[in-house]
Amino acid sequence: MSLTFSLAHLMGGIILLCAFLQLSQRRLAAMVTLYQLEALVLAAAAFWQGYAQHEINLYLTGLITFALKAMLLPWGLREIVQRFNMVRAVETALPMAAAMILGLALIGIAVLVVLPVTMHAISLTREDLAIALSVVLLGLLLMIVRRNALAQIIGFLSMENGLVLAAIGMPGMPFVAEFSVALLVLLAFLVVGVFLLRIREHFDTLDISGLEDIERRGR
Amino acid sequence: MNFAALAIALPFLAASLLGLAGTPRQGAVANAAACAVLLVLTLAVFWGHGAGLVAADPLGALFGVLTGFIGFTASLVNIGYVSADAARMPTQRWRLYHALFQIVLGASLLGLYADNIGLLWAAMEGGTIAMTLGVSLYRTKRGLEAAWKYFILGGVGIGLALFGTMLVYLAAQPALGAGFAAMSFAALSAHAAQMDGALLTLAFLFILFGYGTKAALVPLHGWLPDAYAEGPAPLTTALSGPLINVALLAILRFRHLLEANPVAMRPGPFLLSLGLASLFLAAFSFSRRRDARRFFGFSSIEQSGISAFAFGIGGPAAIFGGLLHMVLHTLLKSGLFLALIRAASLRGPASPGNYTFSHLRGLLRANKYVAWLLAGCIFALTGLPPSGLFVSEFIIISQTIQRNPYMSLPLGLGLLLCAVAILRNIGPLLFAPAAHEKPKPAGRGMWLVAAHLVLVFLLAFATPGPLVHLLSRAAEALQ
Amino acid sequence: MLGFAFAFIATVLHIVLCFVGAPLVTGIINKLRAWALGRRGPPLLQPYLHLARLLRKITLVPDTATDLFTFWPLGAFLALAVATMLIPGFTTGMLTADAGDYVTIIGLFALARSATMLGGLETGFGFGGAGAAREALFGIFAEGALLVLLLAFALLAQTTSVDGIATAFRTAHIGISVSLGFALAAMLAVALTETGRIPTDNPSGHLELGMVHEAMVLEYSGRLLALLDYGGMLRLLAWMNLIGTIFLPFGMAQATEIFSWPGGLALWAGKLLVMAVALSIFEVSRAKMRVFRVPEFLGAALLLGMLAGVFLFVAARIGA
Amino acid sequence: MGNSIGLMFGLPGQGMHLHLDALSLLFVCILLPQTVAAALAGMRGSFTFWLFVLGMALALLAGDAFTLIFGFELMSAASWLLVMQGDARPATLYAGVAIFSGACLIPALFLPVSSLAFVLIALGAGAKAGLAPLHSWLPRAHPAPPAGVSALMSGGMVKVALYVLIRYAFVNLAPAAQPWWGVALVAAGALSVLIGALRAVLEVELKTVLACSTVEHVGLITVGLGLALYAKATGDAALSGLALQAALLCAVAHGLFKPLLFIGAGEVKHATGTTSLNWLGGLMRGMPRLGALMLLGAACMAALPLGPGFAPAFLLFHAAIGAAATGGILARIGFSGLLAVLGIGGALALAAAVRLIGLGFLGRPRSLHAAAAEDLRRGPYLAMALLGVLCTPVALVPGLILELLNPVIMLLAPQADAPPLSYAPLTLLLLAGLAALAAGFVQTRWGTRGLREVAAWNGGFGRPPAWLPFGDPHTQASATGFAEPVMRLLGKGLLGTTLADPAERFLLLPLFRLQTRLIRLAERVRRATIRERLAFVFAVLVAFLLALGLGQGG
Repeated sequence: MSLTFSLAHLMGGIILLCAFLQLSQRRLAAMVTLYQLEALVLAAAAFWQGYAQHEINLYLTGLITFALKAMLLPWGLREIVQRFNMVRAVETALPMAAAMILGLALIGIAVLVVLPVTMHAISLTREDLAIALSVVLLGLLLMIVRRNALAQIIGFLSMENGLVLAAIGMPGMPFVAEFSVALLVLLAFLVVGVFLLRIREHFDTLDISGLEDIERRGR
Repeated sequence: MNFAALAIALPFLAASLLGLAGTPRQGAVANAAACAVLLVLTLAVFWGHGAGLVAADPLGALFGVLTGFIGFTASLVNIGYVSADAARMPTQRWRLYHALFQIVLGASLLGLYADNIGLLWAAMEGGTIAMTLGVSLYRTKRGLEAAWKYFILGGVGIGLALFGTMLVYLAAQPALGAGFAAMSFAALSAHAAQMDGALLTLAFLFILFGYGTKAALVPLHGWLPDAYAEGPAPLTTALSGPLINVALLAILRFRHLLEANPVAMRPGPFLLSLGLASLFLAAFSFSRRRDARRFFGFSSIEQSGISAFAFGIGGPAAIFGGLLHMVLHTLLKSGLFLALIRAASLRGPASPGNYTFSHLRGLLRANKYVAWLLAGCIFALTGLPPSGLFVSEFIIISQTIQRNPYMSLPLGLGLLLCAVAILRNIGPLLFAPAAHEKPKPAGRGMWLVAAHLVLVFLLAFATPGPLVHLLSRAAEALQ
Repeated sequence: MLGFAFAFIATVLHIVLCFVGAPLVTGIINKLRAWALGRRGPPLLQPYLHLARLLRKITLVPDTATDLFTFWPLGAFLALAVATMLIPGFTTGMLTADAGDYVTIIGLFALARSATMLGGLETGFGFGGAGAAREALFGIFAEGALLVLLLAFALLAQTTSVDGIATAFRTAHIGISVSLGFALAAMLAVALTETGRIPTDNPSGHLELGMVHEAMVLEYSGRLLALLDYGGMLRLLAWMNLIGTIFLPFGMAQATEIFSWPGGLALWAGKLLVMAVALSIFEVSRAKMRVFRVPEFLGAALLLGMLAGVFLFVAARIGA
Repeated sequence: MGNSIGLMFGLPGQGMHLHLDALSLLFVCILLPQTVAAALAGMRGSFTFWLFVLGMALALLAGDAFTLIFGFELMSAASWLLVMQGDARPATLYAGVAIFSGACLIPALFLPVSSLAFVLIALGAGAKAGLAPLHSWLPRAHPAPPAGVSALMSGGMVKVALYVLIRYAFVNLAPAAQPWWGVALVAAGALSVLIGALRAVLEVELKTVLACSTVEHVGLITVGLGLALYAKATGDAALSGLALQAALLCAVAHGLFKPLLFIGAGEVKHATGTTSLNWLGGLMRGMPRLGALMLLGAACMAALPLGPGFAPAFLLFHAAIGAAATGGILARIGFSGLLAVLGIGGALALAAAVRLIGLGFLGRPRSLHAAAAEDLRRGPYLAMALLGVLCTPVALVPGLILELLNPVIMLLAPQADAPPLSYAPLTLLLLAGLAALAAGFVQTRWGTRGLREVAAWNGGFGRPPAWLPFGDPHTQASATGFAEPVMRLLGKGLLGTTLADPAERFLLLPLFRLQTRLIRLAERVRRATIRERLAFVFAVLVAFLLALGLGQGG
């Protein structure tokens, strides 16, 4: 149990670190790389949990995560970055330092909230849950502090990673949830791809300040 | 026979067929036929509610019938809409449109009938994605913008809801152990007292934020007005009511787990604050709206806030009021949008952008039946008698006073402001002097709107005994 | 039975005396005023001659007036006549005592005033309208003051009928109090306004712009003017009676005791004469006010009336 | 007389309950003639009108809170629609006030018997009845719809609101009654009297004048109710009886003459196309029947002796004097102030009535339309005649009517014991008849008969030129001019130079500004970008999480 615990904890820590570092990146390519790393570790975590819990489901989850999130999505995202020529830095809405301080505060909140309420749960779940919540919150924060549509999507995907991390920590959670997660990611990718193309068609940029048309003319 | 599963399967089946073949008009007719069958099936669910993952309880079955009915009426009006608007989009996209129509229905029914919190979540997700695609269907600049908003905000909401769902599952571990049992509503309700209260509270928070996004409670409402305004009207407006209901029912059911758990925090304050925020934001957002569909989007936010408020008050009577309010409002709002579509088509194509109040004003000259029906629907939204909403709002207010008197003040004030803001628009809509125009025929669908209005009236004031029984049983079970 | 008969006779006597004597009172006042100004003045019976002359004249109706033109003087006259019948003169306990509530009397005066105002508006020319507007303005303050005064009387006498007030003031030991002094001052101010005397209006003035009462009756002639003029005389007498009854109730007769009548009658005549003298001296010694000063005058009366009520309370407290 | 009926229609599972007792019967009786009159006056074909009547009837006959609110709000909603069809501008304000009163009443019906419940009832019913300072909608909204509806709104709807006030203040909340309830009502009523009467003198539109006069009469009724409530709480039997008599009789009288006047105003509008007193004049010539009926109504409005309006005013003055005789120095000063206000209000009402008749119906026409007006149509004539005939018993035998009101008074204040009425209109009539006989005798004995029509003397000014058939309209007093002295001395002091109602200036305007500010805030929220919206969600989520964490930690 000790090894299970420490390995899972380590992987969770890496994922959290990736999510946190994404906040500090100005360039999309670096964010995608971090995301890929995050997904890879997540897949590994899923395999490890599957091994530890003897759950065949979790191997499947790990496989899906590896194939879709660690391979297909980053590839697609890089394609988009290339095609739209977005290698340069994206605009941030908040100073980097402030964003990172906020991120730290969020992690603090997540720990503050989760640890007392999971007194009765198994300790593995407990740690995992705190990390997962932190990742979810950091993903949200990333969506808020970046003005670029693609960066928002990366934040969104990072958030999903947090969810999956939580899901694989749940002992014996039926297949439904993981399946849904995969489905969501797949569909999200489709939708996002379509969207980005269309947004490009209409707005010539992926800076979403172009997407604030309705608001300006108070309709 | 498991009619519930059948009723869920049918729309998805129909969606795959409609998505592949047919001209727009054929698609619309086939869509209507599928909806008619669906209505019958949803009725049949009362006699075959299924078991296992898909097991409709009476409340779900009731809202299922509502969904079926609204789908049916919307599909009928949709025929006219498609015929008039067929040239605006390529055939391919009309097929997608009809497929989305069915998927939204199917997802709503799945959310209502599923006795599994995971399936419920999946249904919400499916509904979200279908709606997102629906909103962007016209591919206008604003449509895209609205769809993007829908996608981002809805996606975040869905994510939070999933997190909450997982936490509920975790909280149920001490009582139910691993496996499907810990995800079934029936089992969860039965063992709510033994669940991990603290974790359950945390879970509820995420559930509230997740499904609250779908129910468009302030501050999670950002997607709704634009989505209403920019998509094809029958899909994004008339059919959004059932999806909102699914979300509200989900919140209600999870709320019950908290109430039944001795350790968990009371969910009341969370629901009350979101409900009141919705009410007040809507009240002050009404007055500067130029687009009617956006306007009624805010009205949906308001009504959802009222229901959430009722759930926050708690107690069987208030929940009864909240449920009744949902039933009545869904019927009314869909009727309103059907009338609105017809009203807009009296003045040209019923596509987005043609729903501004300045475009519709002086409707009495175009067609008095349409004008009066539309005005009747709008009026009924305010909850003044003889509107049916009066009854549900009365119940909610009276319960508020008995259980939490100080909350009745902001509730009353919010309702007052909303009602006044809504009423303000009726005058110009009906009587404003418009340019000379020939009266046009009302169109065939108007009796449907009238049927909606009459139903709202009858269900409220002469509520059939079985319905009262059903709702009060459900309210007692979920108090 | 005998009491009733006496009361009946007393009532009839009061009514007849008032109706017959009203022009005489006006004549006396006119004479006194002239004397005070050092003139000879018209004969005492001049008002009778004036009325008789008017009665014999043809009555002219302006072509712009409506059919109700003849109705207003009659209405004003009737209201004033009834008020005169209700206010006791030389005796208390008349048959009309029960109907003679102070509020009713105020109402009757208001009725007369409104009929006159409508008569002024009837022809639709500027003077009538201006007169009516001013009259309406004066009435507003006068009525408030009268009601407030009633409070003071009602508190002292425990009744609101004029007859009752007179009886109470005569029999009970009220004494001379500050509040009654205030009340008297207020009452006099209202009475001067209501009867159209200096300083609020000039009964003998004929400068159109300054007129109030006369402006309203400008278009009337013949028997209609006679009615209006006679009504004015009745009003003056009625007000003198009212003030006399409330503030100088000593020596009033009892209707059921026939032997008290002569004294009552004599004293009544004396009181009227004293009031007439006071009025004429006051009138010649004061100038007419500007129209918009009048409400201030009446507003002061209103406040005096309120003070009377309040002081009454204070006095009662101190006395107790 | 306690008859209840349950209906299978209404609140789910409970239905509605109707209940009839003396009080509801009285108000139904007040409502009935004006409904018939309004129907006769041309409203019988309107569905909304009957809905309006139904709402009022339900509110009066309500046996439970749901029925009461249902009827009340139905009445508001239907009348809102009718107002909007007439004039959309005041409709929104009207709707706001109507819903406000509903929002105050619903809590009040469910709260335990307490002063708070009374305050809410007073606010709700007062707002609907047009009680100051919540009255400023009334002069805007009541004139807007067709005359029949205006009639019913002024004569009936405000009575329904007062009925609710009476029902709760005197019956349902009686155990908790406090003297200050009455004092509060008296204060509000006195304020209404003053403002209503003053504005009635200053307004130019005929229907607005009538609406302002409604505010005044509502004030009179409320003063009566307040005095009765005060007396009931302090245990003064005579005063409570007297004040209740005054209030109820005033309600009866007002329910008869105000619809009459409003229907008449509608006919004026029909015949001349305007209701502005500045464009009317001389209508008595073209419309003698209407003029006579309006004269009757105006006499009632001014509370002149021998009219139906005098007996209630008489009783009210007596009640106010009675109240001033009790209590301490503050009560004394307050109630003598009340008397002054009542007196001034009465005289202002008189001025308003004189102005209405004198400028609208007498004198010369101020426009060709007024000159060419034709007399009453059949339906309105019947309606007005009906109301006029019903006024007669109230005017001439008020004692009898008070006898009929006795069961209601017993219901409201069981210990009430009013002294007999000392106002005897029949005696006055007899005396007036005698005086008239005498005058007639003098006239026939010594006078000259006959009238001769001549050009008006007009202080010696010349005749108008031929192209002005009725002379120059500007040479006669206008409605504004007639009101000018009052305006100068009272209007400016109380209403300010703009003549805006103080309630609008101090109550509505700040509220409106606040609303605008909040709307701007809401628009700012709505204009938020996607990021900002996410940030809202995020912030609230974090706040809730923190609340949760701290709550569970503590």
